[in-house]
Amino acid sequence: MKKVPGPIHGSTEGNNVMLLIPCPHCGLRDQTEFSYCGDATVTRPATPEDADDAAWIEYLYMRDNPKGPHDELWQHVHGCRQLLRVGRDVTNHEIKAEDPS
Amino acid sequence: MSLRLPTGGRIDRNRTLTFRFDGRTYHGYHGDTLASALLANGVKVVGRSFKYHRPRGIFGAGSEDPSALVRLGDGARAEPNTRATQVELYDGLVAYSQNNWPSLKWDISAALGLLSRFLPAGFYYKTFKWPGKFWPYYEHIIRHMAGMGEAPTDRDPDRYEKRHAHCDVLVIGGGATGLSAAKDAAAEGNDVWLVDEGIPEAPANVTVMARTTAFGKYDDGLYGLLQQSSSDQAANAPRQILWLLRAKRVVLASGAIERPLVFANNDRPGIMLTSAALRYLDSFAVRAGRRAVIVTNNDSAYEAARKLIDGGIEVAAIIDQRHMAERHEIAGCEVLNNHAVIDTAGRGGLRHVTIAPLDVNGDAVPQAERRIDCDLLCLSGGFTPSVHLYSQAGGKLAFRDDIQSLVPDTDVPGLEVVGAANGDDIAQASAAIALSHAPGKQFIDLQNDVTAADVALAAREGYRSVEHLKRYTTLGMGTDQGKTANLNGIAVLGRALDKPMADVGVTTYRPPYTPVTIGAFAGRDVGAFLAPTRRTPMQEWHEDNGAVFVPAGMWRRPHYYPSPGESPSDAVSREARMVRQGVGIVDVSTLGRIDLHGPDTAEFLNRVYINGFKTLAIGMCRYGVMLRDDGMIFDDGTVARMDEEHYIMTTTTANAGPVMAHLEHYLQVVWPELDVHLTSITDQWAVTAVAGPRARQLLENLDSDMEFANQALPFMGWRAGQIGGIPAQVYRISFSGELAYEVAVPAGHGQACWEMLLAAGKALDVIPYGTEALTTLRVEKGHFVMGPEADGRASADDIGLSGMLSKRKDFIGRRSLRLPALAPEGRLNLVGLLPVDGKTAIPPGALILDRATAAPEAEKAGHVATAVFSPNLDQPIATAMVINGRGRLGAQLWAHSPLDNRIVPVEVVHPVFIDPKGERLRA
Amino acid sequence: MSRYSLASLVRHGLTGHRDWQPAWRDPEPKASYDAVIVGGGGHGLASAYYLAKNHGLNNIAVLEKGWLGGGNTGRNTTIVRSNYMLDGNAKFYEHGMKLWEGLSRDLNFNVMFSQRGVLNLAHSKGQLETFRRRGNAMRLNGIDAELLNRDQAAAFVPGMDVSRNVRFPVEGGLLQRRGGTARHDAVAWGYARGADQRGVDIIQNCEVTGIRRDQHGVTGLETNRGFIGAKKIGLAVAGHSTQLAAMAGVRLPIESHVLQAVVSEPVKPVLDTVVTFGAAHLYVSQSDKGELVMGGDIDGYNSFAQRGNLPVIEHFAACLVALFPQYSRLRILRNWGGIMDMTMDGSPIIGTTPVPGLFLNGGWCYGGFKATPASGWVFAHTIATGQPHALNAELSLDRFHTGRVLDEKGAGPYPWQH
Amino acid sequence: MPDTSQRRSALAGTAAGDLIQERADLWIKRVYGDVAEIEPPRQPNRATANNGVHALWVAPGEWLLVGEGEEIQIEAASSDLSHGRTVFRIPANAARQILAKGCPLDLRETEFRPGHCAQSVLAAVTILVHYLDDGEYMDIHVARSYGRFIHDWLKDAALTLPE
Repeated sequence: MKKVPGPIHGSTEGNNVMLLIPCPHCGLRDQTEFSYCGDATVTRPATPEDADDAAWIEYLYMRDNPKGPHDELWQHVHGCRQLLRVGRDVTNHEIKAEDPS
Repeated sequence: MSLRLPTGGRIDRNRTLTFRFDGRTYHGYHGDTLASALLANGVKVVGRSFKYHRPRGIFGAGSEDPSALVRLGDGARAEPNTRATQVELYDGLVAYSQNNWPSLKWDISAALGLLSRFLPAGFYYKTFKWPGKFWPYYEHIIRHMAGMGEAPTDRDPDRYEKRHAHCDVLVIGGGATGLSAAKDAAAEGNDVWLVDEGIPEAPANVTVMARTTAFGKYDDGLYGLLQQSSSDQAANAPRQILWLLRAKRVVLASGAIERPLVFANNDRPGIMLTSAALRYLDSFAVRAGRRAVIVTNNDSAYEAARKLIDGGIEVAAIIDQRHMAERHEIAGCEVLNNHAVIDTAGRGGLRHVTIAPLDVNGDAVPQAERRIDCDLLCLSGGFTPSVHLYSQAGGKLAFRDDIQSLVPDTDVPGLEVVGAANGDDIAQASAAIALSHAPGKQFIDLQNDVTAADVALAAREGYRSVEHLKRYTTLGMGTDQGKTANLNGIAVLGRALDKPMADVGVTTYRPPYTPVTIGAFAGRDVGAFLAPTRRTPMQEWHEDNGAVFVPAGMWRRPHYYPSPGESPSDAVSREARMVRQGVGIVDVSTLGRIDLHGPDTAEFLNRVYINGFKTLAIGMCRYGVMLRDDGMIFDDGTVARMDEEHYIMTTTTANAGPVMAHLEHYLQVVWPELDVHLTSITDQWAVTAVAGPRARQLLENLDSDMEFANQALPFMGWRAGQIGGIPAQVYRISFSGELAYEVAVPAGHGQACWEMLLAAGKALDVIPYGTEALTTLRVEKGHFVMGPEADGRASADDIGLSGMLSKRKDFIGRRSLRLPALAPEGRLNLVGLLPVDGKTAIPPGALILDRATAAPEAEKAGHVATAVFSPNLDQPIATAMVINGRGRLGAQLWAHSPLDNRIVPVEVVHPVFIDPKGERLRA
Repeated sequence: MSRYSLASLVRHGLTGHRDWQPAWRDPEPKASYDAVIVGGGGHGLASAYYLAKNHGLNNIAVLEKGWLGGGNTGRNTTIVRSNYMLDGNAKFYEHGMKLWEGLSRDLNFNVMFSQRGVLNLAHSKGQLETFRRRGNAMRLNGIDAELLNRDQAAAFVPGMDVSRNVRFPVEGGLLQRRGGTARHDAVAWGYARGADQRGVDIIQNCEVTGIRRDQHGVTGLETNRGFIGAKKIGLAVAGHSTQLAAMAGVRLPIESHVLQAVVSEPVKPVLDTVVTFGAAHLYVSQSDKGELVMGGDIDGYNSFAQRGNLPVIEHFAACLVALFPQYSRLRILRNWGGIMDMTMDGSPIIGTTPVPGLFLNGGWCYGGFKATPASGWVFAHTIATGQPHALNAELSLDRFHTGRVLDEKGAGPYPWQH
Repeated sequence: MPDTSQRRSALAGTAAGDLIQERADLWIKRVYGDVAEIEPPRQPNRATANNGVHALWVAPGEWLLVGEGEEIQIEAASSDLSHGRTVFRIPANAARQILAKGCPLDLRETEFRPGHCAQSVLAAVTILVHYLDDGEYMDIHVARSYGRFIHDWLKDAALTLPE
């Protein structure tokens, strides 16, 4: 027989609320106020003309697509219209608040 | 109402209600459910089963009931597959049984039962394959046999609403455990919500949501709740409300659902869960039968038996499947250990059960079987915690052998599972028994008619994962989502595979917990509210003046303005001709407009467009084209320099939003060092284009302080002033290729300005024109637009804009131009097409081949982008994207439109049909 | 192994169905195989089937981390169509359509392929013209297509609201009559049974944890059931292609996104075709069991969670009620999510990789289920010969290195917009 | 000649409701950078009022100035939006109930108080909600082209009030 679990005590720290998207300006807001803008780790070559084809293709098309924590950009389109970097675990959609910098 | 007790229950005996079921009239009380009222009236059979059309009755008392599905209501308010156990009775209620013809009692399809030995689980995968062309006929029959109720055929007349809400603590389940959790949380000063499918007690300082199901747990602490209206709510009240509740903390006190036991013919009307029989007694003062037998595998049956007896139901026997040293004693009731029910009998209602002792292997001893007369058989197979929402929230389950159930095993932040839902205070139970040699069908899933034999067959054939079992047999896939079936399915599969239940696995719990009305999900996003509609400042004028509209994103733009008796094509031709010959005005307020402020604006524009913007002077405009970084054209428009650090950009109508987001992305993420502020000012301005050789004359007729002569306002210049007392900006830009101006005024003056323009042009025969004439004019002029020509796969060079590509600066997308795929050879070029005979219309959307027949060796040369009739050239013309098109000017090709059997020989020509030197627009 | 037929069904019926054999064996993995397919979904099983059937390979295995068909094969909305515009896609999907048309008989397993038509509705003149171009391209590729006007669309889909005074009036649509639906699970089971009969080892509960390679190419796979040698490895794990390819050091132009699907309660037949709402993305059909099956756009952000969010479902419902106001009182019974390999151009990838012996079948976006037979067919060819089939030549991974992408929608390298 | 002395409302020609009033007389300006003439709120989701001019935080370093009567002149760069918006004034209690039917903001009195403002979405349209200092009304701003749609939507949502 497997263990008989006792009562489960969820955190009372408001963890669920932390799963809303934290706009560094406007606060925790519903996902419907935002639009997704892709992988935040993708960096556009500073001087594209100096990038070779491989580097440019890497920027345009290749993605890490990690299964786990994912650094991504969201835009608060129905709010302050700022783009924000969000750390989100794509296996369960949990969001870690980001520094507004 | 002989089955109704004279007292008791939570019903209002002063309010008698009349209702009809299958055409017969019955009475019940306020506070009844349809199920309790039917039981009180002695109605046992309420429907026919999905596959074998067996008579089915009321089995449960709430959302767990698998079989008491009826159609509620008539006509537009008909509601199929409604669980009678969850319908609050109201006066005038009308309900019908389902899945039978011609009647519930005499159902022809019940004859399928005779064939059932040839229709095991998944039989359709093994047959109906040959001959292939017969499959549609077989399938037609299968489809008509399947389905449950009938969908309504009329528009739903009711209103649904959605509400957003927020709270500190959400308690799901209004039983004793939930109530106490709610009271505690409220005492701590929290904003507490308590939801229950029924009507729970209402503690102080708690928002109580009765008739409400928490059906789903979504991201971000979002819970979906479905609230049913009560039967005596106001007429304009929504039928259902879908609450989108964000809770900081959730207490799941959803209780546990009783399990049936598995034996032959365990589906007859009169067989029900013990908890349901008790519920009918307690809440509705209804005896579910007169003489009951209880069959059990746990101790909860004995307390239940006492309650049934107290309620006036004779309990003939308790059949306990367990092998126990000592027997419980209940006065007036035979108690048998180590016995099982092995069969039941009774058409249209239970008459007796057959029981037998079990041998050491757990098999029945047939020689010792005997009958017990009864009209009610109560099943007491243990309790299954309702862990759906916990599981949806990502909680993992563990199997607990003592109660033969899955219980929460891991922490889910913010979610606490309490009471029976957590497996607490549930009587120990043994597994469900399916007797291997029983003659009749032993049902596991009463709704989908899945039997123990089906489960064994699936296991035998290799469908051994629980997910395979579910999909192969359809176990648990009915509208009850297998609330009473799933655990027994696992038990029987475990037995077939000789595996402990804990190792069999579990299927995923998916939302919704109980079915949720599609209308409730749609809420008020119906009719005109399906999507927003945008209106220009002149919309009312267009409506009042007979415009025919065409959707353009969220806008509805005037397509053309037909004169009385005029055909659409005649109207368009007239409008396009009048613009070239005289003057016309068109509402272009839908174009995106963005204010750009800041010291780095010129530099920013220079990086955004393919052409240079640093030399743009104050008072002038410039046309620009933007690429995506993959080198494809993204948008085009004009930019006007208003001041040292102030510019106004226009975008296409469709791309106004995406362009704004694109600019914001580059400013904030890629070039944060640039100091530029963006504001959408689309809505601030009403813009009218005035085009045609008489455009200047028209403007000069206005009461204005501006000068419009060529020197005062040259091509691509702009000026600010006033028109008739309205502040205005006039831009000399042209989309039609004619002398043209765009007149912009603050939106609140848009209609006034439009009317002034019409008045000023009256003597010049000015006309309003729509987007179709606009298209005709721009095709005549060889202008591309986003969509037909620049379809997201076209480069600047493809469109013939390579001359605009600045060589002196970098810009978005430039690097991609060096990729092999963007080398000019073999790409589609924008060209014009003329029909070789000068008159045959070029089919829109045609493909272009290099020969008249679509032979396999024919080379595909491209496609027609936009085809119009040019009233000014008096012949059909088109733009097209043709492979190496600029090198094929003068060549003959064929436009093929197999959709309408047309093949038109066409000549490839330069795309500018009118005024290639641009003299008209500079005039 | 007995064949499935009406006769065998009756015969077994008379003996209580006690003698049916398992549809596939449950073998222990061998030490090595000539080729190993990773992924026991429709694509992987079909690839194994055609490797055995068309190319005579039988020392091959399919490794499945969970249960057969448990990924997108069992999660899609079962629609089959070949209404693609660009040649690189159209010819490939049309080859698949032809395979579908004979699949039940080829597999001796009824996959319930039902050509009840796929109708894409248009709500504006511009949209109709876009459909014209697609329809003409289809016809010139030998694919059936018809352009319906409003009245014809109304006649084809009785009960659909084609009135003028609605937010998005129906103007017409593009119909592919040969399109339709199939029973998704049966496709996996049928291919599994067919492959097993031809000697393929189908190994469930076998998770790949690493891909071993030497200087010449791949040598085998690390799994939770030990090392399995393989001369050739084919990945058919859409949803997780990035993760598997990364084990061999290959980076892909793919993001994983969640696509939701919804079914209603079963009702008697009301909808006899597949309809897509053109003003927003919704497709709906009715299964043989009676459920309305709906899907639409992806949720729009990277996800491996196999579940989606409420706004998308609300949107599906609103679109459905717009098209069929009478379905408003029906109820949604279940909803779930599948993980899509969304490529940067919206088209799939089937072909070789930079690693010798490693082949990739992925990037299916919305197109995976319908492609199952064609995908297996050409992937088997590619693995067996080391070269792509003519039908998947344009679906190479290499196209992203030249920029020669196959962007059906013209949306650019933004997978969530495809 | 048409009347050019007055701004034409986006709601012209539609029936006005009692509960939902349009504020057609406001001037609105989006300003960037330091606004010396007025002390704008530094905190997001806040509005200040000085001499009848409200300054609403809308983005980092950007504010919306909203006033009645004479427009104040400012040095900083700005974009005039007076004609670009439709503004509805609704009694706060009704606004809370109506907005809950389509807007995800937490507008509970404990969370959203007089002097607060927030940008969000209502029926797929961007809105700005401003809880006026007096505590009696909320102003709801939408882009003018959506004015009629949102007006219809709000009126429809108000049909089932009070509850």
